[in-house]
Amino acid sequence: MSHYKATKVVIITEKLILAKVTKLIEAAGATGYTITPAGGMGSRGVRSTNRAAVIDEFSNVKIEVITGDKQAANRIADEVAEQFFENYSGITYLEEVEILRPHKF
Amino acid sequence: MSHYKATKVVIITEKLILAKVTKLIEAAGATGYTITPAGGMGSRGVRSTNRAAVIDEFSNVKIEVITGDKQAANRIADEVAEQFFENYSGITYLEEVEILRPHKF
Amino acid sequence: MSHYKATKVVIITEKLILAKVTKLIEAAGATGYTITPAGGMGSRGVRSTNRAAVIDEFSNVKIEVITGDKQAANRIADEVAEQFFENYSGITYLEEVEILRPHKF
Amino acid sequence: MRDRTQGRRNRITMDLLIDFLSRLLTQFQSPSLAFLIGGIALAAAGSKLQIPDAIYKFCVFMLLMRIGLEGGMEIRDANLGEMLLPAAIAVVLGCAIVIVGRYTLAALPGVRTEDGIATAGLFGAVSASTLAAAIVMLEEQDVFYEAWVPALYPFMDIPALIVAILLANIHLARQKGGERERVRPAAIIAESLRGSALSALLLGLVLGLLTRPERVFEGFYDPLFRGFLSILMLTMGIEAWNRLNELRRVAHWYVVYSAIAPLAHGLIAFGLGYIAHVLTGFSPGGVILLAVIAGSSSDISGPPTLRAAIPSANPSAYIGSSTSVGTPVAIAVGIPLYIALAEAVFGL
Amino acid sequence: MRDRTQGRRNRITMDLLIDFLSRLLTQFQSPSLAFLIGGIALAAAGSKLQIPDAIYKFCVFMLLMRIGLEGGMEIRDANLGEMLLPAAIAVVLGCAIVIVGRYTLAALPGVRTEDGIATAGLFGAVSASTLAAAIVMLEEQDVFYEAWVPALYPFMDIPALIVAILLANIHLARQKGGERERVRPAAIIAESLRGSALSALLLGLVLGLLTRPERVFEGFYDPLFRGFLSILMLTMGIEAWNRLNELRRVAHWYVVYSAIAPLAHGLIAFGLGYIAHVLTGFSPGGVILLAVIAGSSSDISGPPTLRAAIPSANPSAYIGSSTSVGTPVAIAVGIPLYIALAEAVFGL
Amino acid sequence: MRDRTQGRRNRITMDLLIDFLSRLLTQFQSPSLAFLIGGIALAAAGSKLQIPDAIYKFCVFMLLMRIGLEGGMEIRDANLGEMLLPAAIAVVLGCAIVIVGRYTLAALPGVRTEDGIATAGLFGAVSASTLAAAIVMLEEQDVFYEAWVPALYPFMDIPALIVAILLANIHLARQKGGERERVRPAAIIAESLRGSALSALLLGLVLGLLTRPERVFEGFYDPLFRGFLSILMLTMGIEAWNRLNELRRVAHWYVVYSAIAPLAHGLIAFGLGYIAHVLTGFSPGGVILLAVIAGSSSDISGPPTLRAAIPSANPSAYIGSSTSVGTPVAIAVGIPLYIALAEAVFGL
Ligand SMILES: Nc1ncnc2c1ncn2[C@@H]1O[C@H](COP(=O)(O)O)[C@@H](O)[C@H]1O
Ligand SMILES: Nc1ncnc2c1ncn2[C@@H]1O[C@H](COP(=O)(O)O)[C@@H](O)[C@H]1O
Ligand SMILES: Nc1ncnc2c1ncn2[C@@H]1O[C@H](COP(=O)(O)O)[C@@H](O)[C@H]1O
Ligand code: NA
Ligand code: NA
Ligand code: NA
Repeated sequence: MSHYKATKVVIITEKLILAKVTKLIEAAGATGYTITPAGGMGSRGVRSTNRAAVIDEFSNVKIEVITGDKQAANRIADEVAEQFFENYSGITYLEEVEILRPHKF
Repeated sequence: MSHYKATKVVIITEKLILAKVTKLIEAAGATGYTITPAGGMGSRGVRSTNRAAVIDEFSNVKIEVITGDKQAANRIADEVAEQFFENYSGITYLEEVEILRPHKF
Repeated sequence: MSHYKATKVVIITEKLILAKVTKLIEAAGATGYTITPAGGMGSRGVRSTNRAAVIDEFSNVKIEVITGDKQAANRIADEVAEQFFENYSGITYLEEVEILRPHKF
Repeated sequence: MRDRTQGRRNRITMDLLIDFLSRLLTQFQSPSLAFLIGGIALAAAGSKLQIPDAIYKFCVFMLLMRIGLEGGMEIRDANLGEMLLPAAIAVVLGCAIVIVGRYTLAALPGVRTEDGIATAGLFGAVSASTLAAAIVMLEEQDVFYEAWVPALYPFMDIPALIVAILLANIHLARQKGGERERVRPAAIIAESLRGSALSALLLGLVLGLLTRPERVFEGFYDPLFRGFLSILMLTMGIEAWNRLNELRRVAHWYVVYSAIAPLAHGLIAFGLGYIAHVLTGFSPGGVILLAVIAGSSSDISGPPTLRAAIPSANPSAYIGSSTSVGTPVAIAVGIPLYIALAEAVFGL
Repeated sequence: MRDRTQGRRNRITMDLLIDFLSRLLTQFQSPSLAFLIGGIALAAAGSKLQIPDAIYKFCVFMLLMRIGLEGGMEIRDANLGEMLLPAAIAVVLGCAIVIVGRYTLAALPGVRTEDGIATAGLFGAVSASTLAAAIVMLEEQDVFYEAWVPALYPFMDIPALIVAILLANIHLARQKGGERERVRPAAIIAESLRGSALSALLLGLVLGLLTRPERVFEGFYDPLFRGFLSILMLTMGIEAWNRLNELRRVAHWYVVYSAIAPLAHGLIAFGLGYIAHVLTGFSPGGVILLAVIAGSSSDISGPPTLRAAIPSANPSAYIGSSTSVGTPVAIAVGIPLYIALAEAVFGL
Repeated sequence: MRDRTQGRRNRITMDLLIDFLSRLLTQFQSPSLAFLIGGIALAAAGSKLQIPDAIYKFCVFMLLMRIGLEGGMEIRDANLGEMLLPAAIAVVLGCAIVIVGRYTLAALPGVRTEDGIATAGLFGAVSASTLAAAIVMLEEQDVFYEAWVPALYPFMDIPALIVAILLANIHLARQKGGERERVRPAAIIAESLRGSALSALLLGLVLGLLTRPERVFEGFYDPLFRGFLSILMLTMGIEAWNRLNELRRVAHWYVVYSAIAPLAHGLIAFGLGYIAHVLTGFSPGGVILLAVIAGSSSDISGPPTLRAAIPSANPSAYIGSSTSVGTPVAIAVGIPLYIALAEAVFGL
């Protein structure tokens, strides 16, 4: 199979705003996304997984979106940062990936 | 330490076929793989983590394989897609990474 | 927004030494890190997630550190490998990423 | 003269019906049903209440271990010869439900044959949660049943899954015009028994049979049974609602089938059980449980087995059918129906 | 003459005080408090003991379902007219606590107004774990209260959150000089009721009211109540300590407010409850629970609601205040205080 | 004449042996053993049944909290002077087992010295699940033991781990020819006490001693003890099998050591306990528990401690030995053996 370049947008942020972020992603035209539970440390302190999350919504999630459209990728990253990262903790970055079936993304 | 180029194959698919996929990976000569739990959205709908997974085997896993052999990486990605993604939901893609100890991979 | 190159260090190792590894990361000047639970297979055998982890500390974690300073990234990867991977199971590798707000990393 | 007889008959039928309906109505006060419906209502209202995955799995384990332990302890001095006929009925029913279901579904518009086969397979197989709910409702009303009846579960579950996989392979082979894949029933049986549900049930049976778990049974598994069932019912209710939108993507006929099939299967099983009652003295409680087992559709262990064995079948179709419609109907309508029927027929 | 009267009065006051203090002291033997303090001590000592997340969530579910079920079952033949005055007091208190708290906090040095509003919001809202602890302590001492009292919870919780969000929007609009965002109370109410805590409580209420869950209540939810509460108290203690260092990043005045506010709110509620006692015969146990509800600060459902609705407020400030200081004070000092007070006032 | 005495002696020995064996046999009906063996069998058969991690952790917490609470409540009016001699025996045994084990293992072919030291360390340390299983079996047979006996746990566990780490450092220093790293026993003691197992036990002890947890103990921790133990036994059985293949990678001598050592340690401890019985009236039940503690090998908290402190030791060797062979032998053979022995010796 021949391979194609695509972009992966990674967003690590509070679980609390997961629904809003995925809505933004879908609106940007992405065909899908993958979510993994995450903890971490950043400018806003430590977020743990695992132990009794008395306030569950404050732990992190990592959201990954793969898209063949570099513009869309940039847009997602920019918009998420703009809309959410003033008030919620989070980071976003982009990676280059190679995909097999371009019609899927 | 000097660093070497290697390839990471990422496979996101149903937990149900995890054993089959890892067998394929081992058969391709990879020295290891890493698995993380995942949820997501794609062409076959939403797969959640966390909430009572009445049918546990249908949630997603993310499998990452690092190998110094680009051919093997391509082979793994192609074979997984061919063998499984007609009937099971899943995606696969490749990334370039830099490793430290080439003998490990 | 304009984007900047940065480096992501990925460390996959035993949960048991998580605290030591994050200390090393902070000492290297990184501004944060992200942790995800992981299982896997490598030269030291299979590590499972999920099922009753009678000895919890032996399951894996994946630690990701993004930094704009390539030197620091190399240092983290090298030091983790040197200090821990003789006796503990683990791998480390680097990826290139594109970030939006360079002051954050 | 004929008219009067007719009239009297009508009146008797009428009385029976009213009696039956009033019995049916009281059945609906059971908290098991209430928790199931509560779960559906919560999910429908968009509630964020979730039962953690570990707790759900623990509930299933507790219920099956408890059913198994009790069965094992009481089987010790049971006459297992009595089990033969009901077990045979279970096997036959499991196979027949799948075969009839396969052709019924395939004949409906908009149903792909593979999807129909897999759906029929789940309705032939058995739901542990439905069985547990029935056991609690029988105990609430002190209805006796032979201790080995819950052990009929695998006798219907496994044959149904095997037949479904077999039918799927025949169909796919015909479609591709090639040779059909070998189905190895032994492998499917082993795989089924290794599933978490049947493993727990069988472990309980063996421990109950061979060891003396009376104290841990009476102090732990038995008293917590009812409570964990309520939590399981809640979870099944939430799940039923959440899976509903999968059904929206497939033909409406699945909904029709899933609403009718559980009751049809249950009533047929009731009839066969009645015959066993007449022939071998199978208890009324046993007849009810046999109907429940037949009327239930697998929601825990069946789906992954079929997904692995019939990969081309669309899981949205069969899981949606079983979890969102089949199970609620089997629990909320089926169980009260069979109990009320038994009250009318056997005069419990 | 005046001196003697004065002296006698002093002596009586003295006696009452000693009596009160000794009653207060015996309250501290309650295992609920002990588990809370044990959790704090363990976390402070760096213990790795953790209650798994699934178990913690299950504890909360069990407690609220149990409280709801009992309320529902007993409300069946309650005179709900009696509930009107206490419910009105709850609403008023919920709003007043937030408004007073907002201006008090905003007046303190180093407190950003948004952060103060959110903090006052949590102290106006209600903590399910504190309520459960109080219920167990009342039962331990056989203090009667009307079955609907725990159902006052949402009557104070929801108005408090709405007022906090409203005040925040007014403040932010004024700051930006622009128009203020519309607050839709209906949406906030719906959102609150959908939260996992209120969902469980309401589901329990409805099931208790409409079905017959007596057996599952008496065999499962009720006997396990006390035990799961002990585990929840342990978790809250661990959490209180772990959140303490968030408080280190914000002004010290939060600690002062969080230590005083629960008792002030509780005592005011006690007074209002006393008036209801005189006017409508509100029970002494009800007065205590009203005080507990008012004195508690939300630690499960309030924080995410405020984080979503007042994103610019710093969660370290309000969560630290509520979880690390407010809840321990409300449980360890507040509950014993109100019980001892009721003993003195009502002569329980 | 000599022959007849000899014959009579033989006959008496024979009688005792038969008596002993028949007692041993009845011990095997205990459900605790059955669940352990059931877990091994399930895992060996490839069953997918798994106890969720959160439930497993909760079981461990419940058991240790229950053991601690009971100990704490009964210690209140115990004569702790009596504890001195058994505690001293525990410390000495913990150290001696590790030292003897280290040289025994290092002398076996194919065993790396570090690995041998770590293995001996685990066998010197204590298994909470084994202890809990023994407590249930003693209660089943109404065998009395002093309430403080379970509190001997840390007196054997901690010294054993310290000695193992010490021996490892001496060995590694010698190997590298350099200076040996300082071992700080205080740090290791603190680290051990902070582990989740000992934390729960100690918290229970303190709460039992200082507060009045009778009701939560009798209504929750105590009645659920037996049930949660059965689930823990199942988990340990599954784990034992799953870890077996780690043993395949290391020398076979580990298996031999792990099968013999638990019984040898248990019998020596039984002997020392017997001396304490004669000297200070240490109860027969206490002697049994002391033997169980000595015969058990750590499977929860010991491994991470050693992995962190002796990083160069191969965990496959020591965890495989302890979890896959040591614990099953200690529970399935050891406990019945010591009880039967006590019946023979003390005529229980
Ligand atoms: N330099 C970094 N490398 C990797 N992850 C980071 C980094 N900085 C922040 N994060 C992740 O992003 C989350 C939010 O960051 P912050 O908004 O800075 O608190 C943290 O909890 C981490 O999971
Ligand atoms: N564009 C995408 N970006 C990231 N992950 C995706 C994307 N599409 C699909 N996935 C992941 O792959 C899984 C299967 O995809 P599908 O087969 O399209 O349903 C989804 O559940 C997602 O976890
Ligand atoms: N080739 C590989 N690709 C991806 N992950 C790996 C690979 N090798 C090792 N790992 C991960 O690193 C962990 C430790 O590896 P090891 O030290 O080789 O046992 C494994 O459990 C895997 O999670
Ligand atoms: Na069926
Ligand atoms: Na309040
Ligand atoms: Na030992």
